[in-house]
Amino acid sequence: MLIFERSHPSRRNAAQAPHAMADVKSIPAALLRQDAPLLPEASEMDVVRHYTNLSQKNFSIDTHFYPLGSCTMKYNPRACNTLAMLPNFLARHPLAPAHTGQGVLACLYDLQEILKEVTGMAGVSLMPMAGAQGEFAGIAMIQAYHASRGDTARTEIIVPDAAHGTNPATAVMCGYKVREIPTNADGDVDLDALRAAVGPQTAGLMLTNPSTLGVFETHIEDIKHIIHNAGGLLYYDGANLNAILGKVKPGDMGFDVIHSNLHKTFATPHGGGGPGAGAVGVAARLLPFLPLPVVAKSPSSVALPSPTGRGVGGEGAGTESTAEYRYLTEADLPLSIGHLSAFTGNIGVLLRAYIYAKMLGADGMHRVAEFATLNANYLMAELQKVGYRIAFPQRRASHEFIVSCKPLKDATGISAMDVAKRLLDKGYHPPTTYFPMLVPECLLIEPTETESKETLDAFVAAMKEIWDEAHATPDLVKGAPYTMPVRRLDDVKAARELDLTWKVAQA
Amino acid sequence: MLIFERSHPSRRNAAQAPHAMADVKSIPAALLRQDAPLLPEASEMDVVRHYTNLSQKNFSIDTHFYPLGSCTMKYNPRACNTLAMLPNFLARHPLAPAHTGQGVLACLYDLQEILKEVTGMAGVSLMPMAGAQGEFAGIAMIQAYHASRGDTARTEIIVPDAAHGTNPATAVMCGYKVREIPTNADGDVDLDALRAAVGPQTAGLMLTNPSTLGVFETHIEDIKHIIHNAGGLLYYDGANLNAILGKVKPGDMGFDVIHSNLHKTFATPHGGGGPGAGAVGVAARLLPFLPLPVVAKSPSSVALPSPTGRGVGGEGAGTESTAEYRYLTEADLPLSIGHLSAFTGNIGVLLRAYIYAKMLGADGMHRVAEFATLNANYLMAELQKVGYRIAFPQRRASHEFIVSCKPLKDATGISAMDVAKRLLDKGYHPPTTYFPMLVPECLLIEPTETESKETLDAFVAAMKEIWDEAHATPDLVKGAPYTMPVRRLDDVKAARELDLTWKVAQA
Amino acid sequence: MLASIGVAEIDALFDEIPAHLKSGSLTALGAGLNEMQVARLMRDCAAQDTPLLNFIGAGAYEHHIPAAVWELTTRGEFYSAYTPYQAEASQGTLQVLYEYQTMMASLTGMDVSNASLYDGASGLAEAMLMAVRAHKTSRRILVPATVSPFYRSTAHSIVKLQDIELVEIPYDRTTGTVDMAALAQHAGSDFAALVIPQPNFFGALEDVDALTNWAHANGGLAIALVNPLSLALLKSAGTWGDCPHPTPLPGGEGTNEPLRGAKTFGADIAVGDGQPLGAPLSSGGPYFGFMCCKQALVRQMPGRIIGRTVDLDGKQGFTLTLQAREQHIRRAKATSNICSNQGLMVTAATIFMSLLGQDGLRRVAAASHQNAQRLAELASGIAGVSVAFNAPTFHETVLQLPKPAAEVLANMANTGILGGYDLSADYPELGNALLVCATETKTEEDLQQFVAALQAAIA
Amino acid sequence: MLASIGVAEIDALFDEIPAHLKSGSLTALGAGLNEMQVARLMRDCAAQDTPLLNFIGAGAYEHHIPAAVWELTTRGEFYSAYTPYQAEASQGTLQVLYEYQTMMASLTGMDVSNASLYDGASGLAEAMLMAVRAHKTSRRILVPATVSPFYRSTAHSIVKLQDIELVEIPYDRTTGTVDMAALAQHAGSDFAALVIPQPNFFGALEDVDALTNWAHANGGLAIALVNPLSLALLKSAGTWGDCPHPTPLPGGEGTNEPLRGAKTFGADIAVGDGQPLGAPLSSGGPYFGFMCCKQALVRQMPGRIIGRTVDLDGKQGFTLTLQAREQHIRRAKATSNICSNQGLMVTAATIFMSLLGQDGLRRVAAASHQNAQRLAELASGIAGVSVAFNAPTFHETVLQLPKPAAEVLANMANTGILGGYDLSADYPELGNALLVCATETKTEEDLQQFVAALQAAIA
Ligand SMILES: Cc1ncc(COP(=O)(O)O)c(C=O)c1O
Ligand SMILES: Cc1ncc(COP(=O)(O)O)c(C=O)c1O
Repeated sequence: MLIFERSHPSRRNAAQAPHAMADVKSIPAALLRQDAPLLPEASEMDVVRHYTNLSQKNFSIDTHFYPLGSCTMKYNPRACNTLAMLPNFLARHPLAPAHTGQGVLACLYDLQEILKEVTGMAGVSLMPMAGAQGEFAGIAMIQAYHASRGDTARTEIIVPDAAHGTNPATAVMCGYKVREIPTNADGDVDLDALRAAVGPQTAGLMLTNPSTLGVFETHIEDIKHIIHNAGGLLYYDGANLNAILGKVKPGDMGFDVIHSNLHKTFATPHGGGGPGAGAVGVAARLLPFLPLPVVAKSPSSVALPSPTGRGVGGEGAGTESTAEYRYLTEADLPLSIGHLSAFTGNIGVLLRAYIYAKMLGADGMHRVAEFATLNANYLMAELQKVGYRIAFPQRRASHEFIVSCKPLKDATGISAMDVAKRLLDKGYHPPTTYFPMLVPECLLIEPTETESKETLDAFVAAMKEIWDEAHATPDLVKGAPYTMPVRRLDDVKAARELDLTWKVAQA
Repeated sequence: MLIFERSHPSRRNAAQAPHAMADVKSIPAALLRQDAPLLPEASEMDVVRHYTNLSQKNFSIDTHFYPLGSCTMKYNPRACNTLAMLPNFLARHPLAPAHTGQGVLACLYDLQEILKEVTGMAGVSLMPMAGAQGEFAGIAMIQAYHASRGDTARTEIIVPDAAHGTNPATAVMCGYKVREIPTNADGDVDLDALRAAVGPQTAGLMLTNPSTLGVFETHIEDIKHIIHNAGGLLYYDGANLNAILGKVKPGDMGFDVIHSNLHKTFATPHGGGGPGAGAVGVAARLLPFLPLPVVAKSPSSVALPSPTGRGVGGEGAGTESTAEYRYLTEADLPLSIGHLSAFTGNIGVLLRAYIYAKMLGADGMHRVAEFATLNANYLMAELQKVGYRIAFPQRRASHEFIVSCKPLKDATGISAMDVAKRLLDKGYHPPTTYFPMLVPECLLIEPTETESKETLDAFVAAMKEIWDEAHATPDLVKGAPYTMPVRRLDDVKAARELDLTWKVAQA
Repeated sequence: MLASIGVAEIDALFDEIPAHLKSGSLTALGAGLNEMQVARLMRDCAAQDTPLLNFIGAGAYEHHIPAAVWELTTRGEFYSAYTPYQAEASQGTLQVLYEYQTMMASLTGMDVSNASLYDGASGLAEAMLMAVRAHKTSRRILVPATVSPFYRSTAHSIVKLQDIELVEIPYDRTTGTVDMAALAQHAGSDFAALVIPQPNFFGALEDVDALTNWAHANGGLAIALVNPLSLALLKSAGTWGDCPHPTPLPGGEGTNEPLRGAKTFGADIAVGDGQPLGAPLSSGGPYFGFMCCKQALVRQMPGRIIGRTVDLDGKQGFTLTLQAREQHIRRAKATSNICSNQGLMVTAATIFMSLLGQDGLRRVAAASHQNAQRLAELASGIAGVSVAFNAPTFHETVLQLPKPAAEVLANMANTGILGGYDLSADYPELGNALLVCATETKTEEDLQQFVAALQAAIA
Repeated sequence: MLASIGVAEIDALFDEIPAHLKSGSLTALGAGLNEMQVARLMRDCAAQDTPLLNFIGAGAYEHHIPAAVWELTTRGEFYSAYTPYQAEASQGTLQVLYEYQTMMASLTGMDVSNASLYDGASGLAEAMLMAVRAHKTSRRILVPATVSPFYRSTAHSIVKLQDIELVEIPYDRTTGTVDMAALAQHAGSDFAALVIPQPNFFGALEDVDALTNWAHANGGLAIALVNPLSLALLKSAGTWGDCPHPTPLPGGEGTNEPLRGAKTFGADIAVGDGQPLGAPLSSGGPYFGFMCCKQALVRQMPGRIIGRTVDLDGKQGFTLTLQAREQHIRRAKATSNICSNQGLMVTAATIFMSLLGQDGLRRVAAASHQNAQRLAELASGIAGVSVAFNAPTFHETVLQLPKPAAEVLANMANTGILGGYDLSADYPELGNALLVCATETKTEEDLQQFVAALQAAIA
């Protein structure tokens, strides 16, 4: 039942609005709305009941094991949420002067420093609002860098075929052409193809390492040389740093720019789709191009011109700032690629990431990498014992690994999707299905470091049951799920007969 | 699965304790514990998952219609919780000086004033921690009153047979004998029996009005005269004021003392069993006996001796109080029945009640009574149409009313309990069953004012389905529920083979 | 576990990383804090940021947020779920989003809505890109100077790399709205869209009908940039203007079908920031961008879209749809690179709108408007202070001051008041101009306090 | 709806109330506030109550509460459910309570636990009533002066009406613990129970073995009054003493069965306040009382008890059990009048204990102890300040000051510190005595701040 169907004409929730209707006569009638918008007319109780009951229809980390590859569905300590929502943090206006926000700015500054250390980069901007926007910022900086040197012939970004879809899409949004290169049988970039692809038109390469195939790109240094020698820059899609936190730094691998999904590695929850934060880190040569604003501490190594009073981040001129922390603006970074949001990105998400990082500390970061890797390799070994085909059995798993259901499908007709749906009935969120596309019938499995061996073993047992069912009673598996609020949905109908909004007439 | 079964030896949740184990050498070994207590060894995630999943096994107001008679399961605005949990309210120590708590004390004072107005009493103490403790306070004040006048022969409290079990139990806890009197066919107190029962041994009468039979005691004034003429005092069990808020005041009916369950009428949630608050109000002659502490405002009509510095409520002597609000202590009220808790009762519950009362205001209180009564009478009328036998069809329902399933049981074998269990399958929490005991096979139904007509109609439809099932397929009803986490439980086994704690050996 | 894997120690699992690349310890990081320590750290930080009485709007608005909104939104089942890729295990999130789409489409008067973009400013950039895709022949967008400077600079950062030109349209110094004469000069020129802000950055109400008609008459799309809360009161973007679109809209299917309420008038795309619908100010985010459009443009829309369909048993259910527009399917040819959006904020907004309902949203908008009117009235009673423009406004207005706004603001801040947003850097031509806002959260006493502080500050 | 009922107007539904009794309007109440207004009111109130750095304990202890505790506890399904009378619809609450009973029984070393009482002080009163019921022949309870004066006065208010006499046992001025010689004078006298506080009100550790043995040897029950958090470290009440109880315990069944771990030693009843297990200080409540006892006494126990059983299909489930002890069944003959208890606080405590686990609880207790030791050490370094007693302590201690404690405290409060609890009213014989507490929440810096403020205050 939709909230609109719980609505009753002219029912009012008096507690949530001024008791008296204010006068709007000063607005000309021609500018006023004539019809009433379709919003629910329900009591607070009806609304609370509706959304409480709806929430129970979700699988989530707080309720289920959720080994969704490339998504790092690890547990987010509740303190991150509670403390990021302290009333003073929530109440502050983005344009309030810096001296009224030294607490939050100190946290952001410190988070920048932490990310610099973890990634081995020279500077960080926290502003991008998700991974894809971090990619945008990164590629835009590469563009600005080449442009600032008058190097305008570089029109291509190279992207391995295993890359996340955001990579090629981002390159295009930044005005580049995308050149795809293949992956070899070990899951590494095909170096010959890469050598053939580079040239004076190469602006850069976008790489995920460990890759979306769940393996560490062993020839990373060769790749770096090939790209740098061609005059291109190296972009690191660090959406997921879980497997390498404290183990190896992208900066040390030679990357020029990196984005990191704080909503994955730094455990800010995914909220059913977002918000996230895609902080970008850069090597020294890209510092001038960082997206705005960046938090500075004074006295600071960056030479700070006096505040400008302009918009976001400026301390109002006149209140000559004695604030320790402030935002750098266009005046400080005139070559910046600019602002990516009206104000200052997803501050609330950044606070959650900061709290998480402070709780981890140096040791905790190491532990994240170790347990994420241990869990993935253990699960890989155990699933292989059950009979599942591992895509790259000769490799170590990083934080994730791929099972191909191709052999299973050939033998039983049961596809990766069938396995996924059947897992729902067993109380598990399925792994990522059909990504990366180059492995047929694939399941990308990422247990994360926060799951216990007991949970992994129970998951293996469920996968074993499904394996057996696939051979004994394949129709049972094909019909799954049976225990969810709905059975398999008709996606074709959804796309063909678009029904994107509820209409009163249907009531 | 129990949390203990999710436990893994020596797993630690490092975030929740000091990283280093402190030195306890200064405690002699003989005083130290040798064995480890049986507490879970689980990660935060496991704990969060466990209790999130457990919570989903409950019916609650936030998820279901819950017409549990005498319990007033109405909706509690979420703001009451959020605002009562503002960090400063939570952080204050009970023994902190009054000047550090003027905010919370002002709220409590104001709540006392509101309750005085609503109940029509001369004074209020908020201290009792639930209805039963409010009753204790009330009867103890009656005892203290008689004692203060040297009137020591009064050894009996009269209680109607329809009374809530806490009434006779309370009288006994206060050292009284209980004399029960019957109810007449209209659900009112049998006046002749009452006249016969009173005498010089009568300390008082405990009355619920509207009674637990869901009707307003029409002879309330006769009752008052009978009791007062016998030298007894009149106690009002105002656990539930919903039906009379703003309509009639217990003080005007002649009651000498009343308790009110703020966790019912004033919508602080029941929390799966508590905490509650059972504020007591008294007529002028009982003022000196109020339980401690009471909040005073200065300048105040009550003559305030200078603060004593004693325990709870005393402003430390020396900090000569300039605070506007403070607690009255033994020094102020030497005849008080004393403290009923170590500190100051369930302050957090009181804040919730206060916020709720402020949101209602005078108008809102009237609306509560009107809609609670309207909903109850409507539901009564509709269920009667379905065929259910109403216990007192000749009477108005107050906030609640009684259905007797006796005729249904005679016709079909389906008991009140069967109806209740079948309602679970239909998504409704059942009404109170088998209370009050004097109506056979009863269902005490209290829809409350926060439910909509749509919900009531849907409930009637479910009751109609059960009515039909009872006649067509009684075994179906007898086997209910089918859709809950468990089916009917073996209560006899539970009591015979007591299993009150989990033991490791069972694992 | 190591035995099962066949290694002796965890370190072995990292043996594919070239040894010389391995990092040592993370020296700049301290030891991990336990929750108690981090709680104290954060409480101490928060304690430094005691909020002042706020009269700044400028794109982020202080509204009362019902307690239930965030109590429900942060339930683990919403908060810790991923994007609803597995529909059967995500019906909660998916239904919320479908309800959200319905509410937003209705508020804006458009046919369809996506499930959110990052924020209003980046959403405006996406709308521009979408307009260019739909228009096909032009890469120029007309952008009035009355559009928020923050939005203009953000949109510029994003669209410039695709060679899209933003042409600034000046405003009328008397009304504070688009200079129609200046706009008229672009008649006949090739442009993909005109951005129409309502209310505009000055809080002034544009003649949206005339602007929409003008855009359509001149072959461009109309992009409405709206405050969603204001739409409880103001004409919805879908009903702006009355001029039929000159050519059948590009974008493929649907243009010739008799759509439900198919509109031959109205803005083509409506975007804005959803912050007023339940997102706390939070120093700037997270908020969310919303985007609605006409049915004919739906396949050009970026971002996720939820559709209603049926399951194997014919039972209603919800699912992500039109995914072929998105990067994870279409990759380089996607409508945008957006992947994660601002889902949780949308959950909050949906609950917010449900709790307020049509009537509540309208009352909040009206009370905000009335408070701002009253503030302007009181302030302009002060000698030397006047209202800068004469167009009708919604909940925000520009005051002319006798002194630099920065000075006045610093002074007011000392008495605990955030007096507004100083326009001097963005609109130097306005001299000492201050943008002030009062929402329903302000009492008469608050307004008086503002006025007293302003008076003192300019004395 | 009125038509269905058959009345013309709502007022008719109140026609059974005598007209002259009907009230008019509630004049003392103002108009209702909307949520925004009440939120502002409450925030303003809360803003007045900024907490100081707290060193008061005296029965309510500041501990870190993991964020997850209250985020989970206030989930609607826990928060807005009633007492689990309908077991099938309350398995969540019931299982939590069963887990709670298990944890508390284990912490206290007792066989069984109830599902809570109101608070520690009223719980002590219930324990006294229970002891009197069990003992049958005596209505006297021996209560050391080292038991919290708040508890003694509350217990007195409650039990006195049933003619129960509380006999005060003095303390030893050197150790700050029960004066064993004074106690010995009651040997052979008729008493139902001896209350044994551990730690006692002074923070001092009693010789619980000797006291338990003495009580049992002299025919009384031993009521342990304990801080549950301290039990992670300290000997559990169930293992106190080694003297078998002199006579088979009264209370009916079970005494002769070979109970699991049946104890012939140990306290008979353990009570206390559960506040340290996850309840915020909250100016005094809500907290919760816990009560555990030996198996043989279970039918004498007041309050709700949850049992594990099976359903029709043999599946494990939980239900309220032994309800025949309770007022809603037994009425005047019930073990107590208690009905609502402190369920939600128990939910919080269960989650709290689960999050900390055995190791965490022990660490918190140990850190609290160490901080208090350090505080005493630092404070007694100040000239004129000394530690009052020489018994070992747990996380709280008494300081002797050279000036009245009230003066010192007022002074310290001015520098933002709540310096402790002034003992002069309750224990005038101690002169200028101050009870100070430091839990794991205090850093070395906090302790230094305390010491500096104390030094300044007595200078
Ligand atoms: C490897 C990789 N890159 C980029 C992204 C995009 O991140 P976001 O969804 O935050 O935009 C993701 C997340 O889905 C990812 O897994
Ligand atoms: C009529 C009546 N009296 C007294 C009580 C006892 O209140 P409490 O449970 O708060 O002790 C109740 C609640 O169950 C009740 O309904």
